[in-house]
Amino acid sequence: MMDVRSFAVIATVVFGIGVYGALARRHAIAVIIAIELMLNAAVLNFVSFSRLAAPGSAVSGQVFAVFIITVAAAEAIVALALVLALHRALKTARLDRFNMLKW
Amino acid sequence: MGETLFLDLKDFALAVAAALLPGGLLASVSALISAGAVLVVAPVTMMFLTWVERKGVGRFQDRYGPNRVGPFGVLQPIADGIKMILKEDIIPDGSDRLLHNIMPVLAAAPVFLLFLVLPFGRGMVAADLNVGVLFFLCISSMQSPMIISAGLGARSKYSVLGSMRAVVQVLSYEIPMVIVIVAVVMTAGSMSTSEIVAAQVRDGWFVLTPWGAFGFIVFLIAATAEANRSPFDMSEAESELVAGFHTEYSGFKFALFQMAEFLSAFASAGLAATLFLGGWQGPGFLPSWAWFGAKALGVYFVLVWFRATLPRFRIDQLLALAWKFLFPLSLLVVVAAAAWYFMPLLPALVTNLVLLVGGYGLLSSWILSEFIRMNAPRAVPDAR
Amino acid sequence: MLPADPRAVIAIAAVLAVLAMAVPLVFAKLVSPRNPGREKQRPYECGVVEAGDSWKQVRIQYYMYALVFLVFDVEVLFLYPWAVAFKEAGLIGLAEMFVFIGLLVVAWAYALKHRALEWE
Amino acid sequence: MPADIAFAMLGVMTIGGALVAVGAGNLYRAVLGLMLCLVGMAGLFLLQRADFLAVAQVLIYVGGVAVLIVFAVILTEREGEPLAAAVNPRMVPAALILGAGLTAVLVSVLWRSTPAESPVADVTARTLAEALLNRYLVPFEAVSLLLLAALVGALLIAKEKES
Amino acid sequence: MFPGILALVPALPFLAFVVIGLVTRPWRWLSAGVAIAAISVAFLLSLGALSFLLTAGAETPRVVELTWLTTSTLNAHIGLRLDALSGIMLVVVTTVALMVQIYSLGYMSEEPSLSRYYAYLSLFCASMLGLVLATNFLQLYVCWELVGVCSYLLIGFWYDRHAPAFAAKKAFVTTRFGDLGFLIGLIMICTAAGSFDFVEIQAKVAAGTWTAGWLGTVAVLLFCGAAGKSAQVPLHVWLPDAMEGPTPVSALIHAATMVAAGVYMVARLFFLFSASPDAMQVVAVIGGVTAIFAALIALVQDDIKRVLAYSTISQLGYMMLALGVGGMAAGMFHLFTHAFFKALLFLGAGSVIHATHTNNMWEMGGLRKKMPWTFWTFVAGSLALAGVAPFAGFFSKDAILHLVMGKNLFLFALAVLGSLCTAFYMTRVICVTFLGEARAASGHAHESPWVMRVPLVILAVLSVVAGFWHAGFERLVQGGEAEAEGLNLGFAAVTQMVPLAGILAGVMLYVLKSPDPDALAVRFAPLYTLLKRRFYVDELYDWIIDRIVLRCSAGLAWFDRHVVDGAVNGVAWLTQQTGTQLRYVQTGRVQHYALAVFGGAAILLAIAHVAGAF
Repeated sequence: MMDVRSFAVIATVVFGIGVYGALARRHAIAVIIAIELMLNAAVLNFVSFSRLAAPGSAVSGQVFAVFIITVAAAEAIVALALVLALHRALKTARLDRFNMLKW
Repeated sequence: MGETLFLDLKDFALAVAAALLPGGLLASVSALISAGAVLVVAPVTMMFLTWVERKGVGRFQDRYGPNRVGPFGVLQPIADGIKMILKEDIIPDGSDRLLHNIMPVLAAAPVFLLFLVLPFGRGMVAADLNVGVLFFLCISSMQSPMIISAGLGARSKYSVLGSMRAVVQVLSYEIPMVIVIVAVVMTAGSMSTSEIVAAQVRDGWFVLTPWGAFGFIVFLIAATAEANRSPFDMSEAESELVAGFHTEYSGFKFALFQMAEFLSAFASAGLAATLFLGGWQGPGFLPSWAWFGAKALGVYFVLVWFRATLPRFRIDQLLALAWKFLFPLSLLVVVAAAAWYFMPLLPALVTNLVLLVGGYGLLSSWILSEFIRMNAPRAVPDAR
Repeated sequence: MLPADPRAVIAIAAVLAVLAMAVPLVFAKLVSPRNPGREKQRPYECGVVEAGDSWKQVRIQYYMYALVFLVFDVEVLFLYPWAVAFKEAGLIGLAEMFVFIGLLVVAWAYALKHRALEWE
Repeated sequence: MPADIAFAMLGVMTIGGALVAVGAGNLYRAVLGLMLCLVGMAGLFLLQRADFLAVAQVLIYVGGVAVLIVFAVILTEREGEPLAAAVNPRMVPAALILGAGLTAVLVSVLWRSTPAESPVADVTARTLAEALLNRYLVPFEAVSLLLLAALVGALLIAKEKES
Repeated sequence: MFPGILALVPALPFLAFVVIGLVTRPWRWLSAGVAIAAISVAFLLSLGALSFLLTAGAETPRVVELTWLTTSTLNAHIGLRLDALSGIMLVVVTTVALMVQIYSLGYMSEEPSLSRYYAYLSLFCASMLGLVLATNFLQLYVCWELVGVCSYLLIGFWYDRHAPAFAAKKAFVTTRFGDLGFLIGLIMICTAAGSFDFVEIQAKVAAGTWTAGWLGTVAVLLFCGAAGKSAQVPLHVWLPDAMEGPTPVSALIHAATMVAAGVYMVARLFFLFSASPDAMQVVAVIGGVTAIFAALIALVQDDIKRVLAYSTISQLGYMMLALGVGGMAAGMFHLFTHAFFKALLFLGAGSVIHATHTNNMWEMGGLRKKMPWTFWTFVAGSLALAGVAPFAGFFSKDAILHLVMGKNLFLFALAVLGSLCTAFYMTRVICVTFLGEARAASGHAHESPWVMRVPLVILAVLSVVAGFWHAGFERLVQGGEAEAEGLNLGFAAVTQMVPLAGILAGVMLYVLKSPDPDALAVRFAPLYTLLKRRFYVDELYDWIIDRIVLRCSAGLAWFDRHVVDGAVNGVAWLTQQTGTQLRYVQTGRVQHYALAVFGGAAILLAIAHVAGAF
C-alpha cells in the first residue's frame, strides 16, 4: 500500500485542494496558503518519485525538494509583504478589491 | 556498576513481551518501550525540576522555599499538580473555543519529542536519528506558531500582543543557537547526538576549546531566551502584559503550558550538556546516565541561578542583544571552529582567541553604545 | 538488544505525547467545577475594565522580525549539510561556504541598516 | 503492517489539514490546518526515509512560514471585514470543476501506471551535502542570492514610507 | 574597302548631332555648317555606294557586322547591309536631307534655336540611315524608334506653342499603336527563328519551317508598324496635324523619308510578306483604301500644307498597294520618285508660306508674277505628282496601275479614281495660290532668297529626270531578270487621259468658274461637309476614348478603391476591433488570471489524455 503511487495520489489531492483554494478564496492570505499547499504537493511528489530514480541520482530529487522549499519560503515572504503593503494602501486584504490593472 | 541498569530493564521487558506477543511485533514493541520510558521520565523530572527551581530561588533569596509538603517540600510539585487539575477551566467569551481547547495540548506535546534524541547514557538514546540535532531544533521551532496560536485563542489583545512578543523573542534567539550548533556539528562531523558525544569522548569536551567555550555561552543565553525564562521572561511579567499569552488559560491548561516551559528548558540544558559538556562521558565511578543527569542538572541550576539574580531585559534591549551581539558572535564561533580544525594547534589557538575575544569585545562595546542610545531620554514610545 | 527504529520511536512517542496531554485535560475538565459567570468570562485586564476589543493597528515591526528570521532560518538550514560534510569538503567547501555566509552577512547588514531589526 | 497504519494516519492528517486550510472561514484555523498538513507531509517524508527533508520541512514551513502567515493575518485583520465571507461564490463552481477535474485526471493516470520501484540507498545528509557542494553548487550559491533579494524586496515593500 | 567607309554614312550625321549638341550649341550658323557638311559628305558617299552597286552588281549583299550584345539565348549585332534597296534609299535620304538643310538656312534664318533644329535634323538623318542599312530586326527596331523620337522632337520644335506640342504627342502616340503590333510580330518571329538576322530568318522562311497562317499573322503584325509609321488609314490621323512643325521638316520627314520607312520595311521583309498571300491581300487593300480615302479629303482642304499631307498619305497608299500586289520594284520606284517631287512641293509651299506668312490658300492668289521661280518649280512638282507624261510621276504611277490592273480590278478602279482626284486637287492648289487676282496676304509677297530657290530648282530637275531611269532602277532592284516589258505605250496613252481630265476639271472650276465651286459645295453639301470633316475619324477616336476606355478605367478605379483598398482597410478594422474586444479579458482580478492558467492547463491535459498520451 505504501508504494510511490499512493504518495503521488496524496500529493495530487493536496494539489487539487490548493487549486480550489487559490481560485475560490476571497482573502489574499487564504490564496497564499493555498499556493503554499500546491508547492508542498510538488515537494511531496519530488521526494516520492526520487526513489524511482537511477541509483546515483536519488539525491537530486531531494536536492530539488530542498530548493523548492526555499523558493516557497522566499515566495511567501514577498507575497505577504505585498499583501501588507496593499492592505496599508487600500485598507483591505480582499483580492477582489485589488483590480487596479483593470482595463 | 549500575551502568547498564536501564538497558537490562529494557531487555527484561522485551523478553516478557516476546513471550506474550507474536514475533512480528517485536520491533514496534521495543520502539514502544523506548518511547514509553522517555514519556514516563519526562513528567517525573518535571516535578523534580519545579522543586529544584523553587527551593533554589528561595535559597538564593535567603529564604527556605517550599518545605511544608513532605520532607524539604519534596511533595510540593505533586500538590501543585493536583491543584491544577482541580482548578476550574475558564474560557473567556469571544475566544475561539476550538483553539482554546486544543492549543495547550499542541503546545505541550512536541516538548516530549525533544527528549527522544538526547543520549541519556551510553547506548541509551531513544531515537538515534542521523539528523538528531536538527530534529531537536525543528521540534523546538515548532513551538513558536503554537505559542502565537495559543495567544490568538484567547482573543484578548493583551494575550495576542504578549504571544507576538514572545514569538519575536524566540525567533530572534533561535538563529544564534542554530548557528552555534552548526559549529558543533562541523567539528563532530555528524548531526546525530550519539556521534557528537562519541566525538567528544575521542577529542575531549568541546567546551574546552576556545570556540566551544564562546559557543557554550551563546547557546546558554539563547536557550534561556528560547524558554522565556529568567532575564528574558518579560513576555509574561510586564505590568501591562500580565501573564503573557497564557493569561486566559486556567486550570490544567495552565499546567500544561508550565510543563511545556520547564521541560523545554530542561531539554535545552540536556542538549547543552550533550553538545558541549561531553554528554554521558565521565570518569568511571558514576554510571554514564548519572553523568548525563548531573551535567543536565548543573546547566539547569545555572538557568535557575540566572532567574534568581539577573534583572529583566526590556524588549528592545533584548532584541538588540540577539541581533547585534549573539548573531555575529555565533558566526565568529563557526569561523573559529573552522579555523580550529584546519590549523595546527598553536596558530589555531591564536586565531581563535583573536577572533573570539576581539569579536566579543567589539560586539559588547557596540551593544553598550546601543543601550546608552536607547536609554537616552526621549518621548515615551506608545505601547503598540 | 536491537536498538528500536528511530522513526517508529518518534511516531509512537508523538501519539503517546498527545494522548498524555489530552487524557488528563479531559479528565480535568470532568473533575473541575463549572459555573461560568459574567464577570469571570471577561478577559483579564489586571483589574482595569477591558477597553473594548478593537485591535490597535499592530506595527509592521513584528512582521519584519518574522521575515528576517525566516530568511536566516533557510540559510542556516543549508549550513547544516555543509557542516556534516565539512571535513570531507576541505578548503574548497570552506571557500564555497564563506561566499554563502558572506551573502548572509550582507543580508543581515542590509536589515540592520534599514532599521528593520530596531524595536523603536 | 505498522507502516501502513502510519501511512493511512498521515495521509488523512495531510488531506484533512489541506481541506481545513482551504475551507476554514476563520483564517487562524486555516493556518492551523496548513500546519497540520505540513506536519503530516513531514511524517510522509519520514516514512520515505527522507529524514533531512522532513526536518527541513518542519523547521522552515511550520517554524517560519506559518508564523509569518499568522503575523500577516493579525496585521491585516480589520474591524469591519468579517472573515466569514471567505469564498467568492462566482468563482466556486469553476474552481471546484478545475480542482476536482485536475485531480481526477492525474489520479486516474497515476492509478493506471505501475512504476518499478528499485531499492535506493538512503539519502543521508552527507550525500545531500556532497551533491549540494559539487553538482548543485551554482543553485546553492544562487539560493543565498535569492534569499538576499527576497529580504531586500520584502523590507522595501513592507516598510512604511516615511513621507 | 567598301563596307568600312559605308559605316561613315550614318556615323557622320550622328557625330554632327553630338558635336552640335555639346560643342557648337551657342553658335547658330556654325552648327548649321557642321550639319550640312556632315550630310553632304554622307551624300557623296551614298552616290559612291550606288555607283559601286551599279558597277559591281547588287546580287550579293555586302554585310559588315559587329556583335553588340550576347546572351545565352540570343546574340544581337549592329551591321551594315548594302544591296539594291539600301543603296537607293541611301541616295534618296541623303539628297533630300541635303536639299532640306540648305533650304532651312533661308527658311529658319530668324529662328533663335537654330542649332537645336540642326541637331535634331542630323540625329534624324543618322537614325534613318541606320534604319536603312539595318541587317537585323533589333537594329531596325532601334532605329525605327529613334526616327519616331526625332519626328516627335521636330514636330514639336516650337514646343512653347500648344498646337505643335499637341501634334507631336498625337504623332508619337499614334505611331506607338503601330509599333506595338510591330514589336509583337518582331518578338514572335525572332524567338521562333532564334535570331534577329534577316538572312537567317529568310533562310528559315524559305525552308518553310513555319505555316503560311502563322507567317501571315506575323506579317500583318509587322505591317501594323508600317501602317503606323506610313500613316495608312486607321493610323493616318497624326500626319495632317504633324504639319504644325516647320515646313522643311515636313518636307524631309513627312514627305520623303520617315513616312517611307514603313514602305521600305515591307520591301525589306518582302520575303516574309510574299510567303503568305492573305498578308499581301491585307497590304494591298489597306493601300488602296488609303489612296482613295486621302485623295478625297485632300479635295476640300484649305490649308496648303494639309492638302500636301493628304496627298502624301494617298501616294503612300499607292506604294503599299503596289507592294501588296507583289510589285516590289514598282512600289520602290514610286517611293524614289515621290520623295523628290513631294519634297519639292513642300519646299515650294514653304517658300510661299515664308513669303505670305499664312497657310490658308484662300488668302493667297496671284503669286505667279511675284514668285516666278517658286511658281514654275511648284508646277513641275504638281505635274510630276499628277503623273503627266514626261515627268517622273507618270512612269512610277503607270507601272503601279499596270500591275494592279493585272491583279485586282476593284483596286485598279480605286487607283484610277485616286489619280484623277490627285490631278484635280493639285490644279486647285496652283489655281488658288498662284493664278487669279492677288488676295489679302499676297500683297507684300516677294520671291524667296536664292538659298531657298537653288534646292527647289535641283529638285524640279530631279522630278523631271528621275522618271527616265525606271528601267535601270527595275533591273537594279529585281536583280538580273528585268521584266524588260518596258512601257506598254498603248496602256500609257490610255492612262494619260485620267490626269489630263483632272487638270481640265480643276482649271474649269477654279479659273473659269463655269460650275462655280462654291455652288457645287452647296449642292453636294452632305458629301462636302463629310470630306471637310475628314470622315469624322478624329471624332470617332475621341468617342472611342471617352465612351469605352474612360468608362472601363472608371470601373477599374472603382474596383480598386472599393475592393482592394476595402480589403486592406477591412483587415486594419478587424485587428482594431479584436483588440478592443480582447481588452475586456483584463479584469484586473488576479484570480481570473489564475483561473485562465489552470483552465488552460486542464484543457491541455484533457487534449493529451484524449490524444492517448497517457
